[in-house]
Amino acid sequence: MVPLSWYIMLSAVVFSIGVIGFLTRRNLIIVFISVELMLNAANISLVAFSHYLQSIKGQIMVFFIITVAAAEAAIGLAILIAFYRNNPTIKVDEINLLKG
Amino acid sequence: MEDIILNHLDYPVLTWTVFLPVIGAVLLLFLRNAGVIRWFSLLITLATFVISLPILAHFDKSTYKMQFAERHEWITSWGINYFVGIDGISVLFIFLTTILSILCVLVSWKAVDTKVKEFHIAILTMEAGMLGVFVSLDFFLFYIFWETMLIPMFLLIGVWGGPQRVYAAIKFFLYTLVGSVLMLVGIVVLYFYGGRTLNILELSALQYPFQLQCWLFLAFFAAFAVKVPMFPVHTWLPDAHTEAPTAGSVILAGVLIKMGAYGFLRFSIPMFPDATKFFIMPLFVLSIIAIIYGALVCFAQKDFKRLIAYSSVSHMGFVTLGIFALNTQGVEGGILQMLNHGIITGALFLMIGIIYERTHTRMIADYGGFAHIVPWYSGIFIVVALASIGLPGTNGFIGEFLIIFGAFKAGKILGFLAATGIILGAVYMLRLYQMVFFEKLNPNYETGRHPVWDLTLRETVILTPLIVSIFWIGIYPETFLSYIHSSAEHLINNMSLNTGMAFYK
Amino acid sequence: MLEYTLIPLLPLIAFVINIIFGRNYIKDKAHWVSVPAVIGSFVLAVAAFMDVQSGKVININLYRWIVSGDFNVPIGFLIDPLTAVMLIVVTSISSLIFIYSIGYMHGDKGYYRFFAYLSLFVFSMLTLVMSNNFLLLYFGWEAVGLCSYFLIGFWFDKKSAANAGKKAFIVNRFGDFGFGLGVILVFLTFGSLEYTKVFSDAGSVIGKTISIFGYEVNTITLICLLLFCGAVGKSAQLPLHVWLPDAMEGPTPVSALIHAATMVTAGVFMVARCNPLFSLSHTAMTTVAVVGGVTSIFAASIGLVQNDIKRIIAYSTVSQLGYMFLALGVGAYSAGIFHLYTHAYFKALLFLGSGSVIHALHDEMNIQKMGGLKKYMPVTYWTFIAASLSIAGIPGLAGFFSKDEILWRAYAGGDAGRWLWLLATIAAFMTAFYSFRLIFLTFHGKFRGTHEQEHHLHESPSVMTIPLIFLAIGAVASGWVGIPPLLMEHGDRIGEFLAPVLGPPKGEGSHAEEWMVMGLSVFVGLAGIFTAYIMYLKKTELPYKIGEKFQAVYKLLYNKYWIDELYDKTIVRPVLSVSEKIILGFFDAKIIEGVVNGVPNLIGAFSQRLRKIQTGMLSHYAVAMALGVLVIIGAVIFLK
Amino acid sequence: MLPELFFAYFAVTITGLSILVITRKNPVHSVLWMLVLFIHIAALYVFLNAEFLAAVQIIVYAGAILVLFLFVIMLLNLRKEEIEQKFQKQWPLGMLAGTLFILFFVIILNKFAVFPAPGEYSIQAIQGEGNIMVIGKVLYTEYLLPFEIASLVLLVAIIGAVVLAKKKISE
Repeated sequence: MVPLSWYIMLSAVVFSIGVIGFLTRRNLIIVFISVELMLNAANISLVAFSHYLQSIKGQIMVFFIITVAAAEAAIGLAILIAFYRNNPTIKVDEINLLKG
Repeated sequence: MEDIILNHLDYPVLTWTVFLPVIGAVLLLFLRNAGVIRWFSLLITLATFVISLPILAHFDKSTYKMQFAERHEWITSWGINYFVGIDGISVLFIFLTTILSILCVLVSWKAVDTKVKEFHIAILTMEAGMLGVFVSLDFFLFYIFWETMLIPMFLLIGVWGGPQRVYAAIKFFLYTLVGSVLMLVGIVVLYFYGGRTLNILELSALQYPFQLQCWLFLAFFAAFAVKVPMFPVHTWLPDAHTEAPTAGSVILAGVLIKMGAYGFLRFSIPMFPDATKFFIMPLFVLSIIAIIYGALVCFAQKDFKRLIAYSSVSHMGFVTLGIFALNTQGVEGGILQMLNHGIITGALFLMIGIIYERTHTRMIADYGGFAHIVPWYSGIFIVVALASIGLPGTNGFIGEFLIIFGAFKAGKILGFLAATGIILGAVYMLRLYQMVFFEKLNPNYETGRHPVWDLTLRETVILTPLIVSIFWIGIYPETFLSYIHSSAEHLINNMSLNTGMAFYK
Repeated sequence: MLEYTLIPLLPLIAFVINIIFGRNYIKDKAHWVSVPAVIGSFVLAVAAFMDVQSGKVININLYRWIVSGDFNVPIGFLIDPLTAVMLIVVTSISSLIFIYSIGYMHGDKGYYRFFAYLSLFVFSMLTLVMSNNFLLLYFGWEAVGLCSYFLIGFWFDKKSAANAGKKAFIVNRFGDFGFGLGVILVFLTFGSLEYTKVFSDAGSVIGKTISIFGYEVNTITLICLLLFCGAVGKSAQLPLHVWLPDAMEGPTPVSALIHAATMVTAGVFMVARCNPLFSLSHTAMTTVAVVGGVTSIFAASIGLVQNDIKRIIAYSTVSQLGYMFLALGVGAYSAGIFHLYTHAYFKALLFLGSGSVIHALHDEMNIQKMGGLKKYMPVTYWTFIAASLSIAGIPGLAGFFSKDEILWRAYAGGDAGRWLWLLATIAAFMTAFYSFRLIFLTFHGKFRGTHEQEHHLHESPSVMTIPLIFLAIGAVASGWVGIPPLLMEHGDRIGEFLAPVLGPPKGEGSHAEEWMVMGLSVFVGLAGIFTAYIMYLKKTELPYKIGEKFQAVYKLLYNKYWIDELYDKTIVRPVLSVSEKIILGFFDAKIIEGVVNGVPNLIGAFSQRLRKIQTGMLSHYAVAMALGVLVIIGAVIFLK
Repeated sequence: MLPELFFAYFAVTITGLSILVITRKNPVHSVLWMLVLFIHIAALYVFLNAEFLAAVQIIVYAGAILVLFLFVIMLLNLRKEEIEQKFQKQWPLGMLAGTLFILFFVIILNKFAVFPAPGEYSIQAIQGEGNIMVIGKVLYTEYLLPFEIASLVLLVAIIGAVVLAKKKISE
């Protein structure tokens, strides 16, 4: 039987990879993808919990996370497009309109 | 319950006196025409004065206990209740406030023509705030009123003031706010140390350890010293005065400044006797510096109002000296001098306002030889000027003499230095009087192009009560001193009881 | 009881009526209000004098003035022989001067104001004289100073007059500063301010000392010195005399009333009133005597060379006041008061005489530009002669008796007294000299003024000359009240009258010495007149020759020993510059404003730097967030 | 022994794929690798008998979100200028943060092995009733409100996306 901690370990690894992607990549699309990755890592651990703790709540939480992820992706990309229309770059370090 | 005498009049006199102006202010919102607003505001201030009259009649002079007390539950969970009452120390200031408010409304009849409604609302809330501070016996209530006073004053200076009004208003506001925030910390500490109660009487009955007393004294000192204004923190006063409109200056000089000294009498001395004794020497030094420094600066002033503002720094130096002399003469002299200063400086600012309406300038150099064209005005001005330098027969003398007497008893050198204040006072006041009223008539008023007319009926009505009270206190001060005796006595007794400063008695 | 309180009250009522209704209603009929009031007081004063002479001493308290703890002071009147004498002096001279000023001030646009202030002055002087405690005395003291401020600065459109008024008030304030502290010290030592209590237990306090700035000082001496400090200010003695000569800016009746007869004598009255205290402290007595003596010779010397008619008389007043203080200092209180009594008459006469001269010459003050007025103004001339003879101390006239009495008391008052007696005799010589220099230059010789003035010359109207005559009678007759026992049995009736209050005259000496002193003083008087006669009528070029020879001395005297300039440089200038530059310029503006405006700027600068951290780069924020999360997790893990 | 083998395979592939996803230079490649990753995750869900979720994962994630990403990438036709330098200038900081994360998770797992008490839905019960039935029952009773809010979130997302991405015709 595969112990629960392994699953948690897996989701932690995937999550960290997501974080690394999120922090290091220049291309905004990849950053969005890393965010999706992080969310999926969370889903994995939730499902694992739901399975091992014999409670359905985990799966319902995953269900909600997916809806939020979808919404987030849609909005994120819409912003990206709107932004792209003004100045044609999606490299993270050139987008600094908010400079104080 | 501790020593308070509940209000036995048929109506809650103190609550009405404090909150009538507030009701007035609210009603003002619905009025539109400026004339109606002015008359209505005058009616409200008169009504407040009339309502507070029974206090004088039924005031029991023999006891130091709080009278006309009212006590209702307010925020029970924190032990806060609506607790008001007055004793010998605060009773006179009720009337000073009400009278000065009436005069302010009268003096700004023609002076203020922009935003009249807001002006009168500010005046009325101001009056309510000041009355509230004098009557409240619960720290929470006290602090609310203490802060509500600031906003209307800030508006009065900021909106209807002179050219640099915003700077002056902000400076005034920040100075007082910083002080009162420290006081708030003190109140909170008292609240927890005094067993979850904010009742001033209970808290002053308690004994606090010396260390705590010192810190609390300093916290309260910060708030009151700014208000008085004592020496190092006084620079807001001249700016606030020069920029404030006449009514603002009168209230600021007449009543607002008394809050600080009143605070010392109500909180610092009864609650922190050992700390007061410990800090007594620096307080003396600050008061003496205030007296001499304030007077010296007046020599070099070019602006009429600034000079009077610095003169009130010097006068208030006398008051604090009297209060901290901690003997009956000093304290009674201090309290009486607070009243006198309210009357004298109130009158001076009213007169400056009156002449400003005509000449639209506050620079002394633009004046000269006014005795020729406005004899009545110069007559009344010399009376008030002499009262300000403490000529015997006027109220200034009684206050100043008692204070110098008390200071002399407290320390020979103190009395000596304080007495120099009399000479300096005479010098700057007479210099001012000469530059404005004597010598040749200023050329630009000769041609009549710039008409300067003598006192109108309205202005005489404004000044008469003040002139009458100047001579009344000067010739027969007992009417006013009798109110103060028992409370001052009580203050000194429990001060010497706690700290064994018997020799000061 | 009422008739005594009415004495000061009448002038007060007159003042109130005049000042309120004067401008629009009474205008130039103000004298109908003031003169009757002051004459009323005079009548009541005479009545009070009669009561006192019949042995009654009146001490009534009207009401409690200030009550604060154990300090309580009544408003009350004490009429005893000393007060009675002063009442007579004040009210009689005021009445004459009031009548005189009807003529003198005729046509002046501030006519009602003048009479109002005069009545206020009489009220304050009477309260000062009649008060039965130190605080009411202090009240009268300052009120009198106030009236002199108003009256000196009466023609306030003249800058010099306004300045003189201000100067008088402020210099008086210096004196009142010491006086006030003295009053407080009296209460602290005796527990009450009422004369009766203070003087009765004065003896019990002799030994007590008080620590001032660290070292012990005898209480009584300190009290007396502080009180004397007030007297110096009020009676224009040496250090604080500068205001009196400038006070001549005021109208002449004012100079006559205030700066000759009444106000300046307040100091003498106060020291006489407190004689029980003064006599207990030897040092105080000697200070009084020395200050008096030195001032008399100092002022007399300045009087020698002045050219302004009123200033000469002013310096003569200061000098005569020095005499009075000399008398008080050597313990001869009644002699001092006697001299005050006689001096009031002839000095008022001198002033009013010079007033009518100025009136005739249309405000010409410089005696060098006068001369030969004898034939135009006979009444003024003869009354002037009477007064000058009296002041010079010619036997038979008032001045002789009172001044000789002082000289004798000084001589008899121990060796210190002798030195002062010498000073006083020289001063007497100078007094005679300048009085007659004044007469010869103004009334004799030929007229040196402008032609236009000449044909305007006329004798003053009768309303002015009648008071002159009355005063002349007073100047001559007032001396007969105090004839020394040497010449006539109990001739010194005023001495006996004042004895119960002021005590018997001290100092003794043989009759021979008394004759010697009297002879010497007469000789000195005549010598003074003679030298003045020689220098100013016979050889008129003599004064210029002496002037050239003693150039330095002349300049020193003429510029009043440069005391005014000295005060100006050492006190007035530095104080003004201190307040201007150091306090306002540096301290207030730099330090306090610096701090007050400095703090917000500091905060502003700090926040500028803080802004830079917001780079706008998403990645920075992201990393910051991540690190934040890490720190939190780390904290949870490791600190648990 | 079989389940361990399965899990090992899944663990390795998922980690590998996620590394591939974030390291590809060309966004299209990373999206495609993302697709493969989602499929494996779905399989893992099935293995953890959350069949409904596996289906949802495939349909929503793989089907909708990735397609959306592809659309955006095509729309912005990024391929050509995206070739050069793909890491940000302070990427070491990011790497450090990532590794620290892993480190912390390891520590946490060892330190806190406390898990809440098992719920009442045993695995057999879920298999008995069917995963979807169970989810439906619980979703529409206990979690009805969050369900409605989720629908609201989606609504907002739709409108937001449309508004944001619409071409500006006004100016």
